Amino acid sequence: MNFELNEDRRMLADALGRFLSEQYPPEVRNRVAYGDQGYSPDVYGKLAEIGAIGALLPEEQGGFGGEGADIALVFETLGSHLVAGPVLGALLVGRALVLAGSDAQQQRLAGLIDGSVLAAFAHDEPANHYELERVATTARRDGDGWVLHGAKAVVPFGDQAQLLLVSARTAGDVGDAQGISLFLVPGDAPGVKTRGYGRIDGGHAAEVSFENVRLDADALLGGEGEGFALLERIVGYGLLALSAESLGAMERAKADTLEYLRTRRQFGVPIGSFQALQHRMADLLLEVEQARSAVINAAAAIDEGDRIAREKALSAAKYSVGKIGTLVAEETIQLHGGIGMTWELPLAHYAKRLVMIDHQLGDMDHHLARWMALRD
Amino acid sequence: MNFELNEDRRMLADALGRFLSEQYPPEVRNRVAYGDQGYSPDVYGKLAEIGAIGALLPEEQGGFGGEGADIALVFETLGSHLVAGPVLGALLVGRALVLAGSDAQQQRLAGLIDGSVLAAFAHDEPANHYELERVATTARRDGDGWVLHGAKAVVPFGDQAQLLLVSARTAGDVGDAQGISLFLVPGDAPGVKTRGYGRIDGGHAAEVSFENVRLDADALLGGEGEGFALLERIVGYGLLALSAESLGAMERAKADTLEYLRTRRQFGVPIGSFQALQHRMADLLLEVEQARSAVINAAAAIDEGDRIAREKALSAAKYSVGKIGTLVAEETIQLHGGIGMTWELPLAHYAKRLVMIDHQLGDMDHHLARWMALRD
Amino acid sequence: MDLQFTPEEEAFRAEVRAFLQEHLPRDLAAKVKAGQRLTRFDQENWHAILNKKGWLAYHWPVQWGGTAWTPIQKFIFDDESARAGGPRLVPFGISMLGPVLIRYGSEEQKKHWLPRILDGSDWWCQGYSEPGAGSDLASLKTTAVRQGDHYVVNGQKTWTTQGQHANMMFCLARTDKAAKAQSGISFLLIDMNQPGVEVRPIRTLDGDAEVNEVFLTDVRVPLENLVGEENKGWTYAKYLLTYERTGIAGVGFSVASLEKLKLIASRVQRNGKPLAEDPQFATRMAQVEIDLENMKTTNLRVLAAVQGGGVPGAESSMLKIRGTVIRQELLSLIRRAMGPYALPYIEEAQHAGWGEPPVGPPEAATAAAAYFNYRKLSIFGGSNEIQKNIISKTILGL
Amino acid sequence: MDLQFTPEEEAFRAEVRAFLQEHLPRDLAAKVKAGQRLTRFDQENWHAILNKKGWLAYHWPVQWGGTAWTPIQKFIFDDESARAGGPRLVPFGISMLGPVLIRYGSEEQKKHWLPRILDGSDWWCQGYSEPGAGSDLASLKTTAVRQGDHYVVNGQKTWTTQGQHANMMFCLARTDKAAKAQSGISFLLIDMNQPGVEVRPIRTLDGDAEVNEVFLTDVRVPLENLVGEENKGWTYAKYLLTYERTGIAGVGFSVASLEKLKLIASRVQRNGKPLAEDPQFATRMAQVEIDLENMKTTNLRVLAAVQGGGVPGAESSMLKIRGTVIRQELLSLIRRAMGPYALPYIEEAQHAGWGEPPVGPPEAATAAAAYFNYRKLSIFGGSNEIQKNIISKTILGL
Repeated sequence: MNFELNEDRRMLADALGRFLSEQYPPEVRNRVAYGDQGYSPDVYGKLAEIGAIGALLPEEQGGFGGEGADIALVFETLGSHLVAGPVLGALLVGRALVLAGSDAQQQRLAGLIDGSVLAAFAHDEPANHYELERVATTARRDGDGWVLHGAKAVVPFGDQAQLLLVSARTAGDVGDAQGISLFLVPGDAPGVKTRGYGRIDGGHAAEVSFENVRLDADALLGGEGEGFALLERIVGYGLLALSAESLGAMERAKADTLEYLRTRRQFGVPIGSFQALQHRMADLLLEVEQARSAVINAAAAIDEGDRIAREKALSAAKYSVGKIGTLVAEETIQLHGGIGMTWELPLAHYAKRLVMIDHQLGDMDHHLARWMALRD
Repeated sequence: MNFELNEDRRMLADALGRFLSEQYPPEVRNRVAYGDQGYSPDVYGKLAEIGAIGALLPEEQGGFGGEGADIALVFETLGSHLVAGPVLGALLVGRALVLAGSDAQQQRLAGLIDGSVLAAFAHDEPANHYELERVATTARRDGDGWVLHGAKAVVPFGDQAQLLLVSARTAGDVGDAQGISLFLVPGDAPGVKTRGYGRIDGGHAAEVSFENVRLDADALLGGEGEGFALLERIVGYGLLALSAESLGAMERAKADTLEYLRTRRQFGVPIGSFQALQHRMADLLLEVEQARSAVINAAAAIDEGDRIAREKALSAAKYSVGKIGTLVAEETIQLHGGIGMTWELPLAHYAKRLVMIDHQLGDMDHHLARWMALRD
Repeated sequence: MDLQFTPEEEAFRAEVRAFLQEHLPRDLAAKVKAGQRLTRFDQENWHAILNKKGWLAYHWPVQWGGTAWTPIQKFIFDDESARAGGPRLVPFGISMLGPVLIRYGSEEQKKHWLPRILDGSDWWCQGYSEPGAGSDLASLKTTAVRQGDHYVVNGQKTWTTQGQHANMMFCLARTDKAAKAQSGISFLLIDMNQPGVEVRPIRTLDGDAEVNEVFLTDVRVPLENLVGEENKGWTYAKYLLTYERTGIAGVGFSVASLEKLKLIASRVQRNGKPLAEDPQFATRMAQVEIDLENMKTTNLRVLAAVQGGGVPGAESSMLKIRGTVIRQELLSLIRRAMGPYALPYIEEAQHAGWGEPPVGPPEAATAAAAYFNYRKLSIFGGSNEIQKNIISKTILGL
Repeated sequence: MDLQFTPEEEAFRAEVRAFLQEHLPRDLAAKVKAGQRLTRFDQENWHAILNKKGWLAYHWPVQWGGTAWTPIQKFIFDDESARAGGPRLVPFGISMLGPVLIRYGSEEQKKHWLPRILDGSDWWCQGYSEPGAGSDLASLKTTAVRQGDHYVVNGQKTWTTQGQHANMMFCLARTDKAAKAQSGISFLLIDMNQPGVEVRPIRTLDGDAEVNEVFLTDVRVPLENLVGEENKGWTYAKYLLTYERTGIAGVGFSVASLEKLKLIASRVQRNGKPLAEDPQFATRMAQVEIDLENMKTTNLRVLAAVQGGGVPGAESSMLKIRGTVIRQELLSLIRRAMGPYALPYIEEAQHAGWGEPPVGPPEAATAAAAYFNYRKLSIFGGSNEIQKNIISKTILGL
């Protein structure tokens, strides 16, 4: 049993951290995260260059990592610098290609790894609420290819993605796990309409609709109608990534708050000398350590063959960071007092991200219920 | 809108409080509560004499009160002195007689009011878990009368009661609301077996079994097979009473803890000067005030004709005191430190009672679920 | 003990309801219910409507244009107004400065300023907080130096809510530098339309800009704008802070939020059933509703005590804490109910009159922003930690 | 980062499991699992069995009869033992005094006392707490005055767990009255079989009597029973308090409790379905299980850091707090699962060998008593409040 990072990972983390500290301070982050594109193509390119995306994928497919610990490390670092950008999309689409892509389809991985192709995962719909199996978007066979029709909701960077991974129903009823298929759709395919917008926590997302979009035969990723298992695996990577991102943001929110408690004076003493606040910070510390453990458990389980054990660890992690991240956000704002409410303070943006992570790929209630339903 | 007590009630509360303060200090209470009978017949007689039981029943039936506020007042006072005794049984059986008793059956009220007859409510069974409608005990017609068969669980003072009010099934399946009937059963009827024991919070209870107990025709209280509504009303009085008792015990636990925080010194200062403890006491105060409001709401609703509104207020109160009472018990022990763990300290017994109230007539989970299920 | 409203109280409730039905502009109520941001006109308009009826400064004495309402009546008004979607009254003139002037102001000050609050001639803001002195007013640094018939004021104020609209500020400034802590502070009325007053917006985390910094550089304040005695401002400030506020628990706000939440939860589907039937979500909703039901009665108990001649002191701390916890929990549940649609943030959708179709459910436009914005409830107006200190000292005697 | 146990560690686990399978008496394990009270014999017997194997004082150095186990091995042993129903080791000699003697005792003391701990010749108890000095040892009042070749000790100790079994007590006493706070305290070994030592049981709220008051009146302690230097006792006491305790999180205890809870929840019916399927109860169970899964890893992380040469200090405070919260929650859920059957309390049913049929489910006999008894977890051994103070100072730097 060993919780230390190996040398390669340590170097990657150092390089990433150094780059972000220097080139992506809070004022830059906010400018780009709340800007027209919601991210900085330059920064994204540089992240790819340093290897942040390659580290998410196995060597056999051109990456140089891809283990749970790699993913956790990259996203924890992104979280601690509050990086807004399409890295999650690269991870999810990349892992989908790794898991189920034909040789031809896997050719697309290179563009993801070098950052030249922006990918997005389009699964949520206006009428679902985090459920994996509720897919109303349809794809029907049409000659050799397919016709895709429907609408996807809140697709991160869906307005700018060149490559969309879309879940669609090729059989069965809304709510059936059977009959779901996954498709690779060019962002500029005729009939793809997007309505992009900024997000409250920075970054962009979009409503994406498909109006009888014609797709070639090789748009289908994996087996027809058997996409649910793949969807679950892909989302599992997302759960790990978001959990680790949350952890990074929590640690930073905690550190900023500690610093504030040490320096801010009231009634003639640092407010960190008030015991009630000390005990709340101690509680927060305990919670953050639990969140870290949850992320470690999820990282260890991500490649676990036993589905129940794997998915339980993933849902446990997302539930834990959902609950703890929200607590950390609310408590660290409160402990800052008025200043914690201001746009100027980096913490406020960490807090927003922490809460919003609970709205991606299933919130704490969703994952607690899912955990309970996952039985041997 | 007026939250003051009227003169009669104020006088009763004063008389009760004075008597208990003088004649029922903690050492006396513990001696009798954990003694052979679990209560003091003398003290019980005196309570009846002062009017504590009569106050629970309406004037038309020989009592002199019977409103929600009367019941809340008596039980809050009993709670604040941690009285162990069969008052709850008198309330439940008494109100059952008031609600559904024939003139002949109501003759029994006099003995309840003057304290000469000890009554017990026997509904829970080994295989139910607070549900009102899960009754496996059966009563079948036998000539003019009935034959009662089955077993009841944890009947307060069931080992010493002269009069048992027993729920039994005269039709339908276990779990049906229809088909339940209520019977008045003499404690010494042939075939009634009891196994009495002390309770962890003081007082007695018993397993009571009925082995083909023959009952006369007039043992049936209310309509045959239509006992569920009556059962719900009776238990409703119990919910109000237990909630008020809990409130009385909470207030006392809070007061004792405040006193301790003011006088106990550590590191050279009263421990009540530590801000972390101050804030926890402030939180406790807020909770206790909420519990008081819940009891007031329940007292106001007890005679409400609209079933949904009434039962929601009652379940809300029991849920609130279950949650808050347990919190108060755990926090006040913790704030006392080691001494809070000792038998010698009155608080410890209040804490036990607070937690155990959550095990009578439905716990916080039961009542929250019931509240949610009660829909217009 | 009687928990029913009296027939007179019920009649009053009907009167209030009828008034709101007739006079509260529909579009304004819709904005409030949607959680959209109000314009200055929205607020002034509503003040004017209430003033015409004589209900604007309802807690003032009748002689100054108030009502003789009992605390329960005030509660009923607040409750009905919130349910109907009435905007919160801007408190600075009506609820804050007004009572101070009525208690401590000179006759001239009352005659001059009180009518102007009622008719909207002045829009007041509050100059209490400073950078480095939030809950700790004793460390106030703004100074006022007497020069002839004026004070010259220098310093910086912050968290000045709606300062961008204000033409007047009531302000605490240090007039005696030698005095310690809270003594040596005076309570001044400052005309903001003069050189040396600069208002800079502070953007809050949700993107809103309702609070401000106010920089005061050699600002001149005529001596007649000193309220009460020099160096006694702390007394007046405390009075203002502890002034009986029937609405502090925000019951009306919570009732309206709960209704909104229930509506949303009946519409949003999870696993093919309304969210209201999801065990996890339904449990959260039930818990907060019971908590609110209890708090309503706690609030009424405090009001009844006031009505009976009792003096609410730390009880308002109790109501403040519990009220904000419940309001924040309700806003949190509304946010959660939005699922992924909590993420989009479209500035234009925060205001009424945005012509585009909504992204996601209509409530989603403001759900997350409102949740973040209202984290302020437990911070401003005396943080909940300060309130616990007060409870600890005043009620618990620790 | 590798979360798997190594093959060596797995082999060790198998060895421990096999040993427990063979040597842990079945009736003893059954008692532990039922939460029944253990007799003195039960505990001595288990100590003797472990001692025979050389595993009793596993964290001592090999030269004194310990093992060379890694922290992970110690964790594995604790974990397996708790799962199998092994009794908790009596810590006073093995985990508390032993390490102090090994670190600070004289050669003579080590040679004399350590073997007697192992073979059970002495049963030790701890004389730290006094009435009025719980978490605040600096206000210690017991005195030791030197007279010739003896100290004469006078004072009162309290919360002396299992003092009724003990023949020896390690004790803090003030040897220099002039010295302030923690200085002037010495660490003495007291023979309890002498006049002047009186042990009186303190009954705890659940009816148990495992803790005691110990009155010391002119008790004689030979000078050779002073550990380390005179007036330096505080140093040794602190060492003891912060001594690395792999088991502080009580993971094994919690795992065993969780299994028990699940079994109960699968049997007890609510609304005609197992309690485990009741949404409210299932949610509580799930929450605590996830919390425990997380804490297991937190615990292993701390152990791995120790193994890697790190020094756990305040981390043990973290594990203590979280561990007790989880253990108490599990005991609370077991109590709740009993429904009305939590109420009966039958003294005889707290012990093994009661011939009567149980009242309610068999687990009900001890469920409520255990819940109340284990409220002590967050109080004794440095209350959770003290642990938070430590975290605040040591880890957070506040």
